[in-house]
Amino acid sequence: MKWPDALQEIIDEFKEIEDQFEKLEILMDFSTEVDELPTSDWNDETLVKGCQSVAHVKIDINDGKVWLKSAADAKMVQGLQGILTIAINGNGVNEVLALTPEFAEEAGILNSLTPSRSNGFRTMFDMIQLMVRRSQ
Amino acid sequence: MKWPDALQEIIDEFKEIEDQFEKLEILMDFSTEVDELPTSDWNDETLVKGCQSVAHVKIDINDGKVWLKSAADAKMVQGLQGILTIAINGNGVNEVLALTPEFAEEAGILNSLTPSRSNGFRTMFDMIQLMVRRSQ
Amino acid sequence: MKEDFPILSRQVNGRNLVYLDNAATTQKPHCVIDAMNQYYSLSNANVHRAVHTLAGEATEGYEKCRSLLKERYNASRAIITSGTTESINLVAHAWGEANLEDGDAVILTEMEHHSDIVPWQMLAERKSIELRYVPVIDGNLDMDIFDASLDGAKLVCVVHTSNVLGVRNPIEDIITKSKLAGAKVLIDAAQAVPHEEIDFEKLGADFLAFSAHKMCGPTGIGALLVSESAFEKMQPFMGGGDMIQTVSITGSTYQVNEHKFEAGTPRIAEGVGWAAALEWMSNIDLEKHHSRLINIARHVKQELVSKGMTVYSQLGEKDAAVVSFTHPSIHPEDFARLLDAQGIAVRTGHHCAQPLMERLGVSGTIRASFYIYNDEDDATTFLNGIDRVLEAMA
Amino acid sequence: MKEDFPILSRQVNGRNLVYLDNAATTQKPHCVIDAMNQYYSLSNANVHRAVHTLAGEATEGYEKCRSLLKERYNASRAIITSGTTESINLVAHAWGEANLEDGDAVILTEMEHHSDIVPWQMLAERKSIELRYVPVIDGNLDMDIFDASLDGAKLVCVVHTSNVLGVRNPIEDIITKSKLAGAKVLIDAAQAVPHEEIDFEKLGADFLAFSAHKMCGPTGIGALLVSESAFEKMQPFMGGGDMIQTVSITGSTYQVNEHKFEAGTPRIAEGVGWAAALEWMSNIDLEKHHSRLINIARHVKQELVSKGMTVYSQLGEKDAAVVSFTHPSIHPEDFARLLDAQGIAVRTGHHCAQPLMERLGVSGTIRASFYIYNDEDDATTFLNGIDRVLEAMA
Ligand SMILES: Cc1ncc(COP(=O)(O)O)c(C=O)c1O
Ligand SMILES: Cc1ncc(COP(=O)(O)O)c(C=O)c1O
Repeated sequence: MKWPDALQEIIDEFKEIEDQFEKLEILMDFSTEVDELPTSDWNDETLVKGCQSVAHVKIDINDGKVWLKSAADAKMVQGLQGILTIAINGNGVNEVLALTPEFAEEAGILNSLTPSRSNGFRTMFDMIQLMVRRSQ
Repeated sequence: MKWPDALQEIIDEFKEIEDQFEKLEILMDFSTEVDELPTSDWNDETLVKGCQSVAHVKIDINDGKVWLKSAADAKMVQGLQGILTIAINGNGVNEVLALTPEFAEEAGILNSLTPSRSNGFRTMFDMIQLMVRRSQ
Repeated sequence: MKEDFPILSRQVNGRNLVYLDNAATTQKPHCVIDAMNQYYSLSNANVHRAVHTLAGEATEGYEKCRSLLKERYNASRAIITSGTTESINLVAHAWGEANLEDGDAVILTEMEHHSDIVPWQMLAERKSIELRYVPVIDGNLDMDIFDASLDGAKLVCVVHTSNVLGVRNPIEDIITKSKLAGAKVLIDAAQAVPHEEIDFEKLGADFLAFSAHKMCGPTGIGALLVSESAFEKMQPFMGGGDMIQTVSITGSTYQVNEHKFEAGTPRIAEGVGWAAALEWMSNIDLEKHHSRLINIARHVKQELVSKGMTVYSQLGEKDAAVVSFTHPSIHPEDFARLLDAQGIAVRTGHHCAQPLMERLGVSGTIRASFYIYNDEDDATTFLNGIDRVLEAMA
Repeated sequence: MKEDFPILSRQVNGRNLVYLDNAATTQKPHCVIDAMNQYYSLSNANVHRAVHTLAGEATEGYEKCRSLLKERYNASRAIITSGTTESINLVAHAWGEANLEDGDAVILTEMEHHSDIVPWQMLAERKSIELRYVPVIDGNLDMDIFDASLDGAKLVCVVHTSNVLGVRNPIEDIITKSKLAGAKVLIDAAQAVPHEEIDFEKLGADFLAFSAHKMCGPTGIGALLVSESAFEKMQPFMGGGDMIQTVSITGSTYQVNEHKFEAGTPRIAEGVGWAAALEWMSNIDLEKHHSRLINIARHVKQELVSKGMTVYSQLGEKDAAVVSFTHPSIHPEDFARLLDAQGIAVRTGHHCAQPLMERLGVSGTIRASFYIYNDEDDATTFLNGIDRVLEAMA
């Protein structure tokens, strides 16, 4: 699969790292990329169910461009949200809907997460795309 | 363990046979040694419970000597009863109470039977000794 | 095929094992044994909740079993249980308690295995439920009586393929009629899944129960496939870890998926082993084996009859290769023991189907059941073994 | 010791595995893996009813597990189940349904595993039974409230050793007082049997539940030990093959021994594997390991505290070597994942004990649990791993 350039760059960055600990450190670094969803905006609709830690996501569409706001209590989940923010923010609806969660596997991030967590990630990913589809 | 002579002879006879089929044939031959308990004497007290096939045993004590009457529908069980008849009939109470069911293992008969069946044999054996103890 | 199964090169009483007790349990190919071995040697951990690598691998291994089941049988819900028996008890408790009411009727058949009778008798004691048994005539279900029993029935429980006679019941017909009458349908497929491909969605039944150990998988694990409409109506059965969402001293909330019915640490290694068996079986052409085996069974039946035996199996086109018979005078257990002395494993007794025995007018039968690794040589050895028994007992 | 366990020579994320998730499940020695391997390769058959050689061997292998359990724990009744969770559900159904009445009280504790809470909540929904929870103060049961709760209680359910805190409860005292008050006692011994010798007769409890997988045995199997007086009062739970004496369409009669509660094809290979584990453990001096491990755990606790962690385990003389802790700011899952990246397996979360979590005022902890094959080197690797995490997150 061909990924958007920004995402491809991230994937390549992860692929270069061998040590798992360092990989996770880099993942956590992406948490700074998150456009924070303030707790006042948290609700049942924004809550990612099936995730082991608390995570929330919300989508805004402006002029056909998608913007992700998110929050999580675990740093690694924030990191995943940060990567999603880069992959999504400012892109068109169709580009966002063309994304698939497999990029995390290709980067070797999902491999390092357990199925229940990766299910959490998939759930989060699916939720975002559903939100985009619904807001159209 | 030292067995009564008659029993020891039987054990030795079995030990000489290698082929399992022949062993079972010999076992069935002992069915002719059974002193038949007529069906009219069958009741809940004589029934061997836990045996997969129908089997009945009854004890008579005359002048301190024990006599076994028995019946079964399966030929192999009759064979076991036949051996018990030889080991028991005409012997004193104490001799009968001194017997243990292990002789069947030593003869390689129990080995050829499944645990549930050997349990049936043990049950039958224990029942007989209990009957002897009670009739004293 | 035989070389895939380590046990089949074993000697019993000095002879090569001829294993004809497949309706009781089947043997396991190397790959199944190795998969469990490997699981315990490399990935053993508890599943679902932990984040460490082993736990991830264990969870993947266990959940793979579920995905393979759903895929193979085209089912949207696969609850993993300890076997057919627990699967049926699960229906009686999780669905029966919540959806059957005093006065409702449940249809069973005289051909059922005890595992598909006793749970309903027990439920009938807890609630006043009427149990209607469809009789067996000439080795088949009496479909006229079945039709007549449907009125007022809320659930129909029927064995797909009999473990005693091998008869394959007209379950498509039964399901269609039951649905028309508004009854849910439970299929006991313990003997079916080893012998034919099943499309659960297409069949249209509500519950399908089976065991891994009868289809080359490990002991201690089985499944219950459930239709969405029935799944929605099921209440939790056993309580514990993994089936809850939250627990507090004021009450608990439950998982919404299959985990709701899988309380406690699940059968992890067993799931891994069954997954290996399912993958192995996906390369087996069951239909081809079926026609091969039914021909062997028919030949065996013919020979047994000519040797003076009474054979109870009809061995119709779609029936499983199960040959149940008795001898006019030789006790079944003597018979089986004399076969065992020749390395031949068959079963005797009531086969956990006493009502059927009663109908057949016997206390037990001798049963030779053939499976995919059995061949004509096995049949020949078996028939020669029979001859030796007949000679010895003459 | 480590060389007995094949998995312990495995690498995880490029490091030697340090397995500290033993309270979730323990690893298996070679002999256990081999025993199951051998069973499937040489003796696999269904148990109890058949007369052929394999069936005899399979039955012996399975029933040997029961005899070893009775011997090791000095119990006259050992029912084989799929694990602690099923054992407790069995008590709730087989004993609870028949012996508890509307208005009766059952005592639980806040320290219970969900498996010893949810079955009782479910029973309480079927009947109006009052559940009384003994609170936890400073990591121990509030025995004053326990004493005060006894009046009118028919059953006391208490965890022997906590899977979260490692605390070993005063169960002798609890049993004595409960008996005096006329209540039956169920002990959740899932975490106890791996750590100390238990004499069931001497303890005087009525039910003792545990799982094989937490004591070097296979998944999918466990046991319930039962006193004679309680056994007599138990009604069948699941129905099916092997638990009946006779079945007819007018009703059924049941086995009188443990088989009454073991419906369907049992966990045969699992029984064989567990028997091997029990034999292996009979050569292990649990007491010696216990004092070794509690010292390691105390050292670890001290270090964790000095590194700024909050440790919830008291680690008293008889407690299990379970160290539960949190960091003031690092999320437990991040912590566990960064340890896993270094090959160290620990657990995080609520450990299926949410009421206890609530009492401790946390949503979850990180738990390092040590077992007989762990040594000081493992503790050192773990502590170094912690340092690396703290540095990275600083
Ligand atoms: C104290 C305690 N009770 C019960 C259980 C449940 O055991 P299982 O999941 O093996 O049924 C566990 C383990 O998870 C436990 O630690
Ligand atoms: C038709 C049928 N139903 C149910 C069962 C019970 O299966 P299990 O003992 O694996 O629970 C069997 C096998 O014994 C069977 O043949």
